[in-house]
Amino acid sequence: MRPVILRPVISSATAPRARDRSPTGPAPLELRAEMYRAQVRVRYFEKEAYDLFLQNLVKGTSHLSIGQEAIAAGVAAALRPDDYVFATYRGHAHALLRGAPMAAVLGELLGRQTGLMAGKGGSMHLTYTPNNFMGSYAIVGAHLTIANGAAWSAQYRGTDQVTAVFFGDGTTNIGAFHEALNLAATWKLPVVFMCENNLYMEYTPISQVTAVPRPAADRASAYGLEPVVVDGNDADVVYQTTLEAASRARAGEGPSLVEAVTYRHGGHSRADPGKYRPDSEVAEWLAKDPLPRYRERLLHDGVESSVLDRIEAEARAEVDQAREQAKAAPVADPADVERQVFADGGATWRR
Amino acid sequence: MRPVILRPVISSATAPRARDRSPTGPAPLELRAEMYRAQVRVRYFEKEAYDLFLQNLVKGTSHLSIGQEAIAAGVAAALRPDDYVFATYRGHAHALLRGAPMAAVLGELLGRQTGLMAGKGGSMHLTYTPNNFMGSYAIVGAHLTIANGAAWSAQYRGTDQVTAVFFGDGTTNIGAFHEALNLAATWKLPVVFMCENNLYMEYTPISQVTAVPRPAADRASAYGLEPVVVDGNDADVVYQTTLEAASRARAGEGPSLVEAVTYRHGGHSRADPGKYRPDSEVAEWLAKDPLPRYRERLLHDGVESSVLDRIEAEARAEVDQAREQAKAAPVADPADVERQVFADGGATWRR
Amino acid sequence: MGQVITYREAVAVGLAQEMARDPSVVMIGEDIGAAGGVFKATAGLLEKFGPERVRDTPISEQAILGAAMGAAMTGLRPVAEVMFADFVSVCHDVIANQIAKARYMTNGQVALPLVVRFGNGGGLRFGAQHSQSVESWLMAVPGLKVVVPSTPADVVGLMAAAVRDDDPVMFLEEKALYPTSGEVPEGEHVDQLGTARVRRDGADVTIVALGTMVHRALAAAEQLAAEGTDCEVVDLRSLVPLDVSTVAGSVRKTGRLFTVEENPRLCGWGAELASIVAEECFYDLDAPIRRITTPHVPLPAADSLEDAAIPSVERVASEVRSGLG
Amino acid sequence: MGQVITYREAVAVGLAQEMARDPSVVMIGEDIGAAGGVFKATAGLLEKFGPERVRDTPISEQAILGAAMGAAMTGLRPVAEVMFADFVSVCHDVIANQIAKARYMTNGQVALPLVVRFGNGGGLRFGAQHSQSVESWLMAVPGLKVVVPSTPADVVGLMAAAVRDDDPVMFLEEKALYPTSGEVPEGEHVDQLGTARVRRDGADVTIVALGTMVHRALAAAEQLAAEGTDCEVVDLRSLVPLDVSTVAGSVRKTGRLFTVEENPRLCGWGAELASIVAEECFYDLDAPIRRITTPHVPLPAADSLEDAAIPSVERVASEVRSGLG
Ligand SMILES: Cc1ncc(C[n+]2csc(CCOP(=O)(O)OP(=O)(O)O)c2C)c(N)n1
Ligand SMILES: Cc1ncc(C[n+]2csc(CCOP(=O)(O)OP(=O)(O)O)c2C)c(N)n1
Ligand SMILES: [Mg+2]
Ligand SMILES: [Mg+2]
Repeated sequence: MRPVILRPVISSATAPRARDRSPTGPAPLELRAEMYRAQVRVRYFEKEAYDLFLQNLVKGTSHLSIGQEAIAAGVAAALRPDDYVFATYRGHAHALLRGAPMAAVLGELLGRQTGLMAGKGGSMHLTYTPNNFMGSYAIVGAHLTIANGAAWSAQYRGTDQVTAVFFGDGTTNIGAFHEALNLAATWKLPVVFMCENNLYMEYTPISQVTAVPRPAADRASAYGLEPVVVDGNDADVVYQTTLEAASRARAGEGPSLVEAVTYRHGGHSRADPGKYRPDSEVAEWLAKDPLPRYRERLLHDGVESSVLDRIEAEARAEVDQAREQAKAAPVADPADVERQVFADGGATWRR
Repeated sequence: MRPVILRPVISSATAPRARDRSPTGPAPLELRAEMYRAQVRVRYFEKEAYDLFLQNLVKGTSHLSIGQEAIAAGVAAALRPDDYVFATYRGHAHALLRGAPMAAVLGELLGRQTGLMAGKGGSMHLTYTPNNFMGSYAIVGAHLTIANGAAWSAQYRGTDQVTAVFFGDGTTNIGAFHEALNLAATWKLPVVFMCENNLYMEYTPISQVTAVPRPAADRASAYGLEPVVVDGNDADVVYQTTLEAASRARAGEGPSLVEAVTYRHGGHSRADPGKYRPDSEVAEWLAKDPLPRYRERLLHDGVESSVLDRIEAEARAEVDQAREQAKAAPVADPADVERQVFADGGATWRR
Repeated sequence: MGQVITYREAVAVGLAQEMARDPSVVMIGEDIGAAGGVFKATAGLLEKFGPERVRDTPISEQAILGAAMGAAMTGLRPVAEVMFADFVSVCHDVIANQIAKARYMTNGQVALPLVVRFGNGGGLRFGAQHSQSVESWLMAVPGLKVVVPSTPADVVGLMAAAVRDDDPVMFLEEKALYPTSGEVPEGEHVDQLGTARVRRDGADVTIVALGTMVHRALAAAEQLAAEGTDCEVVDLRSLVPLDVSTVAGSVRKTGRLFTVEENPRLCGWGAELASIVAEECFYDLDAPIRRITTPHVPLPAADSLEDAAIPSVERVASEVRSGLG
Repeated sequence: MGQVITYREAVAVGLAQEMARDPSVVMIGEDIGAAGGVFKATAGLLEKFGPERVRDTPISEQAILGAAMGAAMTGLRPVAEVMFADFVSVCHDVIANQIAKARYMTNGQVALPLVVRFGNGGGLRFGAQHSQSVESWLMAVPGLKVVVPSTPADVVGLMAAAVRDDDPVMFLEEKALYPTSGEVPEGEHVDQLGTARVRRDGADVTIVALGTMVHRALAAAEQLAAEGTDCEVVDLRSLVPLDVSTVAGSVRKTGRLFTVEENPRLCGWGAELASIVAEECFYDLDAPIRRITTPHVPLPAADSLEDAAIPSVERVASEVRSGLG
């Protein structure tokens, strides 16, 4: 195979570009290598975040997606730069793959002035509007309705932008999910609802609290949608599924609801060792780790190992550099507390 | 046929009694005559309420169910006296058929001291706990979750009481519906969710705002339930369906979701002439009016017309008497404004 | 010389003015289009601006508010209707946790130029779940602007200001005022958010009121004038921004403050204003500040009860009288 | 002589005491059972009382609160958990429109003996959607009782009182206090709702605080004592019922009132209390009442920002100092 041409690492351009994609066919090898890069970058970043937490440098909470990277990579690769993306508190991956600068994301976790939102949002609220990464939301379900709004706006403005929105299996049981899906389907909004089904809400297995076995797919027909369940640990499958859903959305055919089954290797949040899960289940899913699996496949499909090694080394270097930048940055500026409540930049509520 | 023995009219006993029912078979003729009585009582009551509104004696809003009486009658006949019932603002029928004294219901509409809640609730909040009529609720959807609570309580206390909850087609699109159905199905709560599908939310046809053609039934599978659609203008069918659903619930087999299709003859509420509906549609449904239809059927099945005439006369007399009582009652007592906020009977929030 | 129209009509006039000017203004809500709104306040707008701009929705307030938020974040200026203000509770999360906080949390990355319209307040005998005055609930949430017009002219002018504002504005239309009428200015009319208006000059007492209560305060002031008490009546118009300087200016003159609130007693805007004035005009006050409010109860339905609960002209007058005495 | 336990442990102790006594007490919430609660405040209760009485739910707060309400109406005494208090917004309707109003609307036909537990307040760097102090939102709703304990003993005693109360009690557990410890009385402990506690006697100044802020007010009082200012610190403990007489008694003695609130500024309980005192103790006050609050902003996440936003010991001390000067 011809060597994959790698793009510069730290830039918003690291989100794989639309022109790399054919509308329906499988991803070209170059793009798949970029999907590998995406997964590696997220994995290294999340491990770094965990280490920094152990050093007590991450002050608030954080929710890692180690084990779930394939979904993030597949969706990111399938979207266009002008599409909108909405994520949850478990959103580091999605922010990074939408081009949010890594040092700024880490800086936000560390409460630094250089943080993506100058420290005002924190790990759960990463937002990077330069690339239409429209935010991470920490109240389960709400952002599905907000994602609809971006899609409505695109529909009204007559663009063919698509909105992708990530959420967990546990989110399928809250009212906002239902309201969002019904409105999106009724109005044929261009939304890809991407359920990251990692089998657990916080500590409770989703199967214990859900009336149907497939929390998202078994709800699809309630909105006139097709049930779609895919292997969330396979970036190629996620990519392909998203691409199809997005192109249907662009064509005015309305939303899709995709259930991508995956697993988080760690606990729900920083404080959680995840001990409520049977060892055998954890072992089974560790064996399905998307990263080594994808690496193997790329090698098999003809990517040279040196290319993948280089991707890993670059990701390592990127994370190291981001960490050092973030750690060196000044803490968030208390003067910011009373800034940006209102559009005039301030917080003044009286005259 | 043998003459139907009629019970006294104005008493909580007018709710048809459990012992009149066989657990699965069709309703005996005596009970069916009582279902006719139920429909007539509601119809006459609602017409009276409308007349009083035209005389400007009903001060607030009110939502009539003229045309929808068969659902109320069928469900009421299928329930046991110790079952729980929850209704909406369109709940006069359900309150009456659960034995709320008619003069007190009218008194409540007229804002009298003798009103069912001494004037504090109004038309939209009828409640009669002596017979486990647990209230009428005016925020769309909320009471489905509350009905679950009564069912949970029965389940915990180990009684086999069933909870029936009425709601409209429009209610199937709000978040609380989804949350309630999922919890009820997951916990196998003894609830009969009875959707009175009258084809419209307030003024908008349900089909314009719903992703599926059957607003309730097409959602059933999202909770692992069977889709059930019945003719809501046929009391016998509603009775039979409710009886089955209730007996499954009593047996610990969980909730049912029933969509009973019907039509309101008038507008959504007192202020609404209902002009947004095509004349042909209204005509079609007026032809399906449950009352004459049921009367015909009973005559055909052997009830003598004198019996039905008498039922009508008694209902007429009951309504006339209730009206006179209500009109003669003193207006609600302003001293009640600061009563019954708290369990000590008062409204004191300070020491 | 303007036209005399109803408060109800003024809503559509204000919206039409802005929609004609700016195609990014879109409307969303239950029954707002074909039906012209449950309160008929949006009558004619569907016909004028078409179904793409006046969108009827399912009964799903979270979806409505979420859609408005997402649209505002991506270039539109949505005007969402919540119908009865009481329903703010079913979409409180979208309003209080999302819309109010997004600009702040993102350090200004997103703007939320949207308006939420509510049918606010009592007087219609609709009972506890359809009669609430929720302005103080909204005032308590940092990040929201809160407006309550009391006249048709203010409806038009403040609506225009709200639509043009780059922050989320909660626009509370007083249900009891829909049938009232008044003159509106000729031509385009744009008012300013955060400005109170002195509706009646007076030397002895300051009465601050909002929405429906402004008219009762004015009527009470007439009664009191006949008895020799000269009341200044301030129409607050906006809770955020709050025009403290107009109120404080009046109190410095009169030395006495009464607030008239339709909302239940605890933690209302009256408490906020009284606390501010008690602190900042401490040495100007000649008597304790009195808050005249609905008692801290849910609103009852019957007319005789609702009338007893909400401050009446008589109660305002008598409280002022006894506060002076 | 009691045992020393954490505030976190006190929650389970209080609940266990009541559940052992009364089989109609049941618990409902997300992850409260097998996981022992997201804050580990309900650890051990599932094991003690079984899955019928400690029920894990789906993520659906409306369903949780609705279930609690329906159960309370039909003979149980449910204790529902909302987890982070910010999530009150997703079930605001059930709490504010249903639970709070049902007794009133039915003229006493139904009773709502239920408790809603919330993890309240900031200090954990959780950002704007997981750090709010919502006690004033709840206080603004007629029909709710609102309790905020500041010590492990109060957690146990007020929890018992809340569970036994026949009205809906909003029980706000301060997240920042979970790891703090203190002594709890031996044996059954039942406190009384609606009673404030003077935590420190003083002659010069009254400082009224709630929850986490009580400890900061006490620390500030120590600093001020060293400077010769003798502060009385009142722990309000309950917002509804509100113990006005204890506060007013203290103010009549000191002539000066400061309130310390973690919630954002506008329409907080401090405004309510200040208004009451400004009216009822008008002639006792020697200086303006000062409210020390978080500014009217969403809470930021970073530690340096959150610490700057929420009243600190230093800020309380310096505001009291400047308020005296
Ligand atoms: C409305 C609401 N309820 C509860 C929570 C607390 N909470 C945060 S994450 C979470 C679990 C969500 O599970 P899921 O949707 O499967 O997402 P995952 O964390 O597994 O990615 C819960 C219950 C919340 N944030 N919002
Ligand atoms: C949360 C909420 N949103 C809106 C309303 C206003 N509203 C009252 S009745 C109604 C229509 C309900 O339609 P449906 O459920 O079909 O019941 P129907 O009135 O037809 O019996 C609406 C929108 C409300 N009461 N509550
Ligand atoms: Mg999950
Ligand atoms: Mg309907």
